[in-house]
Amino acid sequence: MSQILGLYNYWIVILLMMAGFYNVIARGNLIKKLIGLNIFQTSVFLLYISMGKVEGGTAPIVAEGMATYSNPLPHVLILTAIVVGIATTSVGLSLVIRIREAYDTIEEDEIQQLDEGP
Amino acid sequence: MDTFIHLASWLCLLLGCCFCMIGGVGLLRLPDFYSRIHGGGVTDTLGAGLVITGLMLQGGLTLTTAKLAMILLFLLLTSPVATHAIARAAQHSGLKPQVADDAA
Amino acid sequence: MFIAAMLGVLATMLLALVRALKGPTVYDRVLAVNMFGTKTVLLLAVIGFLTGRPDFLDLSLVYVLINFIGTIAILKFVEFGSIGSNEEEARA
Amino acid sequence: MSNFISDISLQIDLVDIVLLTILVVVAVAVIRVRDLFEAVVLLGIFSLLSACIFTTLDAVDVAFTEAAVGAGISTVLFLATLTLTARKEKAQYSHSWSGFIVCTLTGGALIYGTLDMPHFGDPDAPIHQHVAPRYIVDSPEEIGVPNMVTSVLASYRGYDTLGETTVIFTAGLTVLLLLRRDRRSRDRSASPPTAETTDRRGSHVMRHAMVLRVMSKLFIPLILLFALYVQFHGDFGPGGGFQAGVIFAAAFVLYALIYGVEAAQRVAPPARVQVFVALGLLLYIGTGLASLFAGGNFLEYKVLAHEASHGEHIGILFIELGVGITVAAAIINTFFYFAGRGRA
Repeated sequence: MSQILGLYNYWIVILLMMAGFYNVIARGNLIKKLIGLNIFQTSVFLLYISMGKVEGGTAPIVAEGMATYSNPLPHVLILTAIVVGIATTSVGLSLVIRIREAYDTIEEDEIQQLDEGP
Repeated sequence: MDTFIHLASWLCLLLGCCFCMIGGVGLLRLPDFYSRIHGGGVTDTLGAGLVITGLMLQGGLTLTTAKLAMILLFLLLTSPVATHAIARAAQHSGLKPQVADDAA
Repeated sequence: MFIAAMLGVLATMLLALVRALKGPTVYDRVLAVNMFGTKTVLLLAVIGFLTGRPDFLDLSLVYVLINFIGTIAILKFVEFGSIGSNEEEARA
Repeated sequence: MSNFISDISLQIDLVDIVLLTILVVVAVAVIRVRDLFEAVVLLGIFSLLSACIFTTLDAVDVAFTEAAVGAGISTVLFLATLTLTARKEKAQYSHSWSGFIVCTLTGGALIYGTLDMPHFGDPDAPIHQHVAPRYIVDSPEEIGVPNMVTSVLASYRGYDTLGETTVIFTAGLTVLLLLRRDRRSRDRSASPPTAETTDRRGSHVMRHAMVLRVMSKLFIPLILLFALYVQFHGDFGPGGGFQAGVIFAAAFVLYALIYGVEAAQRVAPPARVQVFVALGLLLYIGTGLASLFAGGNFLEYKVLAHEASHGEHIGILFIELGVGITVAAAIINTFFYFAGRGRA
């Protein structure tokens, strides 16, 4: 039981990670791939934050009567990673827009066909 | 006095939760979109309002209560507007309400 | 008592989630997402009280605001098929 | 049993487990739906849930950022892309067995790996042994800021944050380069819209948006005010430059959604917004250089004032301001390019 409770977070993280990974490798639609990448990204965030949690701890903002604080370092890394994540997602999305304008499709196999072309 | 406030906040929280859950059940069980919007919209405002009021009674006269009041104000403003916008958009798109005749 | 409130809110979130997954129309989903957002606000507020750090209510506040923007964006997409449709010309 | 229920951290853990399970369900639903629009809507729920989980795991600052980014800006950008591309995924993709097997194998290996990991919440885990005690014990005196996340972000790991800000700057620049119209095509697209389309859209709006227009007039100033509060209150509570920048940008997004992108561009001319993307980063680097010239190391704020903690305060203030300006301007700029682009 303690094994399950103690590792549950990590297992969920891995499930999410694989769900996102599957979406990236198995789907041909470029936007769907980016959505998969977003899920993958969130799973990494969850992994970091789960590791930073201390049993009985509280949020790392000093307050009276609080002795144990969770680890602030993962929070810092992930906080910036979320904003960087949206910035890079926007780059990916603008690439998708350009691909659509050039090929008139956002399906991977159709793009490949057009590239090989007649 | 303290006990009274405690009791009131308890009542508010419980009632609020009940309304929220009734709204949730309504959202799930009602037959078509226009009736479901009652489950989502009407009880949502009241339930959320009561829960926040209950928390405000717990907070006492502090910054926390002021923030809760802000949340309550925003909720009371946004929730109906959002529901209104959803209903308008649905009506605009030509979604027909289900009438008694074609109910299964 | 907070735990009861939290469980109630969680149950409502589940119900809204089922509606969001079932659909059937887009508007049902948007309505469910909007409701889910409101319940998130409540859940965060109650968690703040439960953990004894109610000073984190800023979080709920940001949700009220952003949830509204998200709903409006989705509706605008549904109605006009575009996020940036030019409405201002018509007013001028 | 009563002991079990009254233990608050256990209660939170149970909520955490419930939320995580729902999160997986939502993720699977996102993957299964064919309609990309529905996937984006469900992704909004996914983000709301993950923010709740961050809160239960004590990461309020992270939840704050996820709240500002995930449900608002991310949804808006995805939807803007959908309007420019296609709403439906091609139907004939079937379940990919090879992909499924690869994922199962990788996932199995990773789960096997977790068996040796320190348990969730274990205070003796290696991650809590190295620099974290220093941050937790010393930072309130050393930096003089109650929010440890802010002091680590802006002071201890200032170089790191400079890197992240540069990434955001670069991403903003890349979007600009990718989506900017060259002069020739701009002339073409700038041709006045035909009377028919104007009329159609206009009639839509006049009938429908009255409530929204009034509400947003009330709302936008409050959002901007709240963004400023988050910006300058970040030392004491959850918040800071990253979050404030996103919320600030969200106000402009709301304005553009309701009054049209052209109106928003009149309020915030794109050319000026682009300048601000660079200006924020320059403010960050400038603060670093100021401390360099004042006799310290790059980004060593202690030397900025007579008293060390006072100097730290000034340094963190400027750094966060720089971050906020860059983030807000980069997101507004990106939104303008996404929303203002007609379907080709």
